[in-house]
Amino acid sequence: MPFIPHTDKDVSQMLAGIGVDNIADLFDEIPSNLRTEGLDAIGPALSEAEIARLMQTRARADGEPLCFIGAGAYDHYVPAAVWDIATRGEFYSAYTPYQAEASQGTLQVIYEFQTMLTSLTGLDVANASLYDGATAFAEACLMAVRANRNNKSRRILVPRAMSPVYRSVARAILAGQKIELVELPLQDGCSDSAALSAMADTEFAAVAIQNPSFLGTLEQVDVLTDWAHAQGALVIGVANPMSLALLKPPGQWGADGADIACGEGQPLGIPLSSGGPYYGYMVCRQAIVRQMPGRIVGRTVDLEGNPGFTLTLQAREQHIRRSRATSNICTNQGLVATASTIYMSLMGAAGLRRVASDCNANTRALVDALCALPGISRAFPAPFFHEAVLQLDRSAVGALAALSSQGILGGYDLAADYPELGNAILVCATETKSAADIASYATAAAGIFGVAA
Amino acid sequence: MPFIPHTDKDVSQMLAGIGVDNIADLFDEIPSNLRTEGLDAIGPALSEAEIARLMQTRARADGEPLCFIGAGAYDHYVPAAVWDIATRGEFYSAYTPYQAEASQGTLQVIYEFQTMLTSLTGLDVANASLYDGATAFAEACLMAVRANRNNKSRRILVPRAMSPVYRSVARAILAGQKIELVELPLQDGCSDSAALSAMADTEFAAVAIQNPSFLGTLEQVDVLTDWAHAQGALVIGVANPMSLALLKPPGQWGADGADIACGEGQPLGIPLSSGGPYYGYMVCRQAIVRQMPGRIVGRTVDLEGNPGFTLTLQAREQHIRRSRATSNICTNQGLVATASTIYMSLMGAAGLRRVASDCNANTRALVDALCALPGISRAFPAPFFHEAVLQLDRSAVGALAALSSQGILGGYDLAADYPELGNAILVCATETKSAADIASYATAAAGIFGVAA
Amino acid sequence: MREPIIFEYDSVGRQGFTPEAAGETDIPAEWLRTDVPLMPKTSELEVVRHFTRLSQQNFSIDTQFYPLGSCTMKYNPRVCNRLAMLPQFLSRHPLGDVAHGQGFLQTMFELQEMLQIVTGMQAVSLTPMAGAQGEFAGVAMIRAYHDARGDHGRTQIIVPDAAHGTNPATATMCGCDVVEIPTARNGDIDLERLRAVVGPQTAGIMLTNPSTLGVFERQIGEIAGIVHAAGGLLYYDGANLNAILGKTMPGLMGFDVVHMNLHKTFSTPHGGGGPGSGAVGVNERLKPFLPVPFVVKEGDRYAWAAEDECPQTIGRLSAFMGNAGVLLRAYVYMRMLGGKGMVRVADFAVLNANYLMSRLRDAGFDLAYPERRASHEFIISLKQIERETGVNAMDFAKALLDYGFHAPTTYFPLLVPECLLIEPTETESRHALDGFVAAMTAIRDMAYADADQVKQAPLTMTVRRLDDVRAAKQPDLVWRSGNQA
Amino acid sequence: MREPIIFEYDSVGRQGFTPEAAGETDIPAEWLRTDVPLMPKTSELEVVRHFTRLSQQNFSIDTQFYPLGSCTMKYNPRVCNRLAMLPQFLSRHPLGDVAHGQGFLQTMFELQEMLQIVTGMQAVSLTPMAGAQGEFAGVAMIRAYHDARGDHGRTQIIVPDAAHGTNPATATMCGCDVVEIPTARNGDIDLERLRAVVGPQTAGIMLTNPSTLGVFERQIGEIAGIVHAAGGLLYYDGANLNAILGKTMPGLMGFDVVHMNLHKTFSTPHGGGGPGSGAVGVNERLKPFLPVPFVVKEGDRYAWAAEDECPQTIGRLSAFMGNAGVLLRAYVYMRMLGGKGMVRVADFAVLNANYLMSRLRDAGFDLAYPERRASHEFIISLKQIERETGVNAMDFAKALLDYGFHAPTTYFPLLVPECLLIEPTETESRHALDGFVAAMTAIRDMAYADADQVKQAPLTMTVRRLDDVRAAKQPDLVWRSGNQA
Ligand SMILES: Cc1ncc(COP(=O)(O)O)c(C=O)c1O
Ligand SMILES: Cc1ncc(COP(=O)(O)O)c(C=O)c1O
Repeated sequence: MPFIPHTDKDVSQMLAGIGVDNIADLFDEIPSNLRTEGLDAIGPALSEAEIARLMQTRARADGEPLCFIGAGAYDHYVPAAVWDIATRGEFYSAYTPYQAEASQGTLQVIYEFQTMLTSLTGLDVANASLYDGATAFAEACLMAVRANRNNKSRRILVPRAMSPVYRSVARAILAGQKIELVELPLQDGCSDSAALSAMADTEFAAVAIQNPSFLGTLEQVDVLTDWAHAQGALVIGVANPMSLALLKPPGQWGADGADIACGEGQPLGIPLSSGGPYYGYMVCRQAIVRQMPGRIVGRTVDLEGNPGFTLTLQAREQHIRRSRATSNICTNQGLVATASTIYMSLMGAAGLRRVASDCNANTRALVDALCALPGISRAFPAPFFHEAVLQLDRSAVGALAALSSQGILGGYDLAADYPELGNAILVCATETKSAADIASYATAAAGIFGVAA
Repeated sequence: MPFIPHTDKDVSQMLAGIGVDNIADLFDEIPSNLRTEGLDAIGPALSEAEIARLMQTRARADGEPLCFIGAGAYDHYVPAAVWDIATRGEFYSAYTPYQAEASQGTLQVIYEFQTMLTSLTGLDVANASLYDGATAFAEACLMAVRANRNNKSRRILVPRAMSPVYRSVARAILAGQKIELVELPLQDGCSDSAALSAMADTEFAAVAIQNPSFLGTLEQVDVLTDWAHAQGALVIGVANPMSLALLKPPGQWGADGADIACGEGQPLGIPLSSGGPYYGYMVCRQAIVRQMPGRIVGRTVDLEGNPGFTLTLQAREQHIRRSRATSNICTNQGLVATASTIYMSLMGAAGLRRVASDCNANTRALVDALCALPGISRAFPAPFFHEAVLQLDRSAVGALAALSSQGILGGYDLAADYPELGNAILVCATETKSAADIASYATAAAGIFGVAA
Repeated sequence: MREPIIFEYDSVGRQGFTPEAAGETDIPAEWLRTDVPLMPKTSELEVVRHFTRLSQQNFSIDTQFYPLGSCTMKYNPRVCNRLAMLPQFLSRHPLGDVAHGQGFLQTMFELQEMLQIVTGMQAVSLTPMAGAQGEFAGVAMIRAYHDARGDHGRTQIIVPDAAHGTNPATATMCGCDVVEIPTARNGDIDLERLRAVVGPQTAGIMLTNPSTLGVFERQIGEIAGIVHAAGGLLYYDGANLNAILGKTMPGLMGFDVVHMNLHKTFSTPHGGGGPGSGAVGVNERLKPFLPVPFVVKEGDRYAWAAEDECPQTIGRLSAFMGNAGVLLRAYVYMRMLGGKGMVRVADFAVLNANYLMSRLRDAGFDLAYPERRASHEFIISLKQIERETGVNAMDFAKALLDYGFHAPTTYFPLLVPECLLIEPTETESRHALDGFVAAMTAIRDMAYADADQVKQAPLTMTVRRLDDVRAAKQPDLVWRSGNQA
Repeated sequence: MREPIIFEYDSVGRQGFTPEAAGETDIPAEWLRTDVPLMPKTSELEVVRHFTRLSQQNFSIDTQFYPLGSCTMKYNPRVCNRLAMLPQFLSRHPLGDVAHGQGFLQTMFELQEMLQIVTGMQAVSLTPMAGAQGEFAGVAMIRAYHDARGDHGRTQIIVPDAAHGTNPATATMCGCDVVEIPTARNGDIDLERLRAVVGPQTAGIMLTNPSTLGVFERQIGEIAGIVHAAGGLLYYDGANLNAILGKTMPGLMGFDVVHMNLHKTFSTPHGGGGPGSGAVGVNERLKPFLPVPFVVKEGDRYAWAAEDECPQTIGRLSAFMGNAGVLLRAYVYMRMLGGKGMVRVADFAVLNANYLMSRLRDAGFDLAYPERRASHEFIISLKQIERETGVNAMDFAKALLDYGFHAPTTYFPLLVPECLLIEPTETESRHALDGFVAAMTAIRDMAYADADQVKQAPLTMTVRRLDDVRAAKQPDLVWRSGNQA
């Protein structure tokens, strides 16, 4: 019996100990009209060898196309040590470190994780992870509404340049609490700061700024941050943490820095893996930590005065505060955060910086190679980090499908999210792309775009 | 610098501590006429990402053909837990457990391994592994010459039905000590016991018996064992340990059982992996344990009387006995033996028996399916375990190449080793082969053999 | 031996992994960072050694019996991890062409189907990333349902006092008011009180069944009747699904929406806190509101259904499609069990719980619900021991660690004083359970012999008992050079 | 907590892994086994837990500084393991069509070439499965060479007294007689004695350089001259190659044949005792005798060279081609180092050894060769401490464990009394070395303060000091039900 260790003798002795005749008796409190007869529709059990073969077949069917899509999930190289260690049984099969003394491993890792995230974002306190970048953003909006002492607004100003899917997740999560997202329009691929003056009279709980923007461009973070603070709004900085190896962190935006930073942790050591598990990070100023959702680890001392780690500030959390908790989150993305901590430790600041620079250089090389072709041009002049929007002279769907059939995922089609951009795709070449890879893309694209549209 | 942790400051302080100006000074005892200038011919360093991509490309180039070859290495399913645990850093990166107190993990594993191997073979004492099946056989021959108290013969009687490569390795290893292998001829795929009478006057240190034989057939183990003992020879039983889940073990052959059992451990949880690392196992009677090569673990007690494990009977070994050691072996195949111990633990006796039976059934099904085709027939009537010789009506090379181009490794060509068998191949279908796999082979073979030779 | 904080290995210039040489960037200086973030400066060996040593400081299923009630700490098969980490699965971009994802999508589709069968629901979305997010999806769907009918006054969510904290917290997140109802002495819900609180303001009720008290709510039929009659819907918190696999189904009990904790019932790893998966299932009524995306089958192709095809959806709850890798692990596990294996999971989870309960009762421990069967878990109360010796549930928890057992859940549910919620799971042997009983008995005996000694526990961990008050009063949440705990 | 022997989990009918249902066999009863072999009867969880817990009882490079002299316990990069275990590499049958093995064969071919470059030899065979088998191959080739010339009287192999035990043991295995020559006071070989023993009976000499005394044999040129002039050949034991990568080469020193320990210099894992790889390299003279198989390149195809193409080969030393998976790991490591990285390995291995040696000398420990540079390792002698306190090298070794350090090699080479042979390797940081010095100093101080306390060590392992005499006198080598240690 898969995964069940009982022998027949165990079973009969155990039943005798309980004082019943058979296992079925143990279910006698389930009213008979609610009984079902097994789960045969699930089908027969597969042996480990059978399921292994099945999954290998399916994996192979999906192939490993050359990926130039980013759009929120990035193809970085993950050193072998990262997941080898993260999947050690002691990390993999432990639960939330409620018994701190028997969980110092996980706790110290999270404390180190929190330290790395605060320094990367330039803010004071990080939590132990949220589900993903999109939900972290939604939680940041809720937190900002709770934390803003200047006004009682339930409005958040959110750039159209911000990830459409983050905005859509935030809408879904904020809907029940009647928090409204107001859109800051787009101009040349960036947030239109000229549009701010028209909003000077509106109260916002927070202004969100994503940098680099979803479209890859670099935003006027200082202007936006200072404007928001002048309005009495908090600033939520959304950032790809890999970019922060290179770019000014949210804590340093404008005169006072953002109040909350959040985003998707995936670029830091997490495989693409069809979209998850990733993790959302969240970091904030010390002053508003008690409004932070999620678990937090603190260092303290034991009976003998030796240092040790424990979950702390739990009065924010659902298991203590119940309906008045800062969030309903319980299970988070601990193992993924563990892997990310190992990744950052291996890379160090210099390693991260090098990856970030290489991504920038490779995307520039890709953009240059593609824009040398007829029918492809850059959509915006603004500087970018590692993604750029390309304007095409023909349907993006067709071009991408043609590339895909040659084993190249050529980019993300922006038509659904930004119809105003016409035929436009968002491309990304991370550090994993060699000059030869970029040339392959260019060659394939030349084959497609060489023919008049 | 890959894998070197020193900072520039470390280096200068360390050099100062030593009292030299630079690292080059530390090599000043190497005479200048022997100096080389670096190793630039090795080429530049690859990053982890680059080497990963290179190796993936090479691995993919090799594909994963459907394998019906056995001939000493068998395609069994290895549960994921086996290598996940064996490659944990604490097993993977430890050395020989010389400091027993800090190596109880490895030592207890080997003690358990020794126990499993003795019970599988039906003999008394096992060592901690030798390099592979072939060298284990060679060591068994050396051991038998040392251990035989009945005669001083340096001759070993070895069946032609025994693995040609084991015989060839044994010849290479025994050559220096002038030990001679005498061949027991083949008759209908088995050892020709009728030929024994002609040898009644020859003294042998040992008689080797491989069961199942290299050709898959089951040998007259009782007759051969009893004859050998009657001659004053020791008996070396060579056995695929997987077969011993089903077959009478060497310790039970004939009236008194074999004296030494050895063979290839690969079938017990070790991937094919182009031929290694595997491990050779060796088990013997208690009486001759002090002639055994290799490491042995024993249970003992510590200062407080608690049980613990340690390397023992080391007076047999090269690091103590030097030129008079039982063998020169030092590094063995510890990690592979560890994996094998985990494999046997997962499978249990019943699991092993099931795998062995399935191999037998699958090979029968394959033989039946292929022999239903024109031009293919069984070479020998003798019962087999999980390999069988097929007689072909045309060149084996050509048929196998045609199958290979369809992604099927159709068997092992016996032409070089057994020219007397004509066009013959040795096939094997382990438990990993489904009915569909066997049908694929049959279909492909039908395409080839359907055409007159 | 204390393992240093990784920054204490710090030494300028070291770095574990050496990526390729840096390219130049053309990013204008105004956007560039001028400081260097604090990151470890350690060699690859130091990183490996540090985290390997830290891992050894954890209790885990792979090393200890871990009977943490409500968490279903069963064996996590290594093969599930192996197969979810096949290179092609790991490298698949979530927005990649579905032509390069048919294997993955088929797997997700079949997982949806299996989860429907298990729960008796009509449709499943895999996107919620943990139980609490599944709850969110469920309550949001309930609200969307009422709203779609123009029934805007339904803003109350009823939860029993024994409910997990995520239930009321979720209701609040969805903008609902929480109405708590008490549990009767026998562990079932107080129906009178339920009748008293339902009405036109009722959006729905959230229930766990078997409940967090370790008993099966026998009046579930009546409860469904009462709530439905009042116009409310029923939400099933699937944390305890392990106990009823193939025995009954939320769909049959009258629930309109359920979430499953795949990291409990379907054995995906807890990972020291996550990730999980809180897939949701709904009946026909709530189908239009299901969160997107989910997988649909068109002919023999698999594809995503998203917003545009689902106008009434509550929307997206994750940037892509939830914790895909977790879902792969659950799929592998479910296929390895098959239908019969799933039923056996319930059989043996319940057998183990009832056996352990009866042994602890025989050893003199007080059961919270002595007249009831245990489900897959049960509660004992240490109140009397605490009164007589001062040794409380927390002390037992710490003392168990020294015996090599992880502690059960303590002080939850809140209504049973000094409680331990004990869930052995089906993957533990009788031998492990007997060892646990022996340890509990020894600790109790020591409590009466020398209470202070129990209060000293644990003695064999890397740290002694930790000062939680100091942790909260003087938060030290981030390492800074020179700071000492 | 003591981990039981796995058979003590025994309980009839349990089994970890459930393979598919058994087919019938048609094997006649006379061949069938009638008893059931003793195998564990444990669930998969129990197996995982048992071996995970056992693993935690090991010291290893991944968890501790492991300065075991002569063993080169450097960091074993995880990526080497990962790439060697790519599914296609694991599933490749050794006798599979080379058309399905070009990727693997190319890798092996390139490894052969790299090892030639590193050693300065003309051809390489990868087949030997450990250092000792490399030695066997080497001495067998030397014998084959003499035999091929009809020079049958050359049956003596000369080894220095400091040689590793495998050297004389190998000579014996090859049917040679061993002639031991002493080391001079300065750690170099006594040339007079060498001259005295060479002659027409000399098959060759086996040398390690740097020697196992941790010093570079400076007279290697003279030695080569003496032995070659006498008609003998020179064998290079490559255990210490780490110290000279890119600095000098055995080929240049006059050696005719070398083995390399890839599990030392090229960082394949030691695995708790193995597997290793003892690839051999030869100069033109010995090329015809190289063990088979090795990989050759024909146009742009790679193929095996075996017996029929190599009529003078000493033959096969393994059933297939040696420890292929180990070779893949070594290849990955070597490519990641590149030429410059290899030179840095020697630089930093030697820097670390000389630094540690100077620090220990400054701390008052006696160096075996105080006038000499350390190579990548060095020896201290605890003779004086032993005389003055009774605390010997073994006691130091055990006490170091309590400080979280694996012990250096003890009592080898035999000619230095109470010696520790210390090899830090290049992958350890200065911080680790300083910690080791502090521990050594503390132990020495304790030896003078309270020798008995040192003799009690270790105190923090899972067992106290073990009774080796009892282990050998009353061998308990196999678990039997009911037997207790
Ligand atoms: C009864 C119950 N409901 C809900 C949850 C929340 O699930 P999750 O932690 O996956 O968000 C839990 C898990 O802790 C639980 O035990
Ligand atoms: C100097 C020396 N020579 C030879 C050997 C033998 O190598 P192996 O253990 O790989 O057989 C060793 C290793 O222990 C050694 O240190």
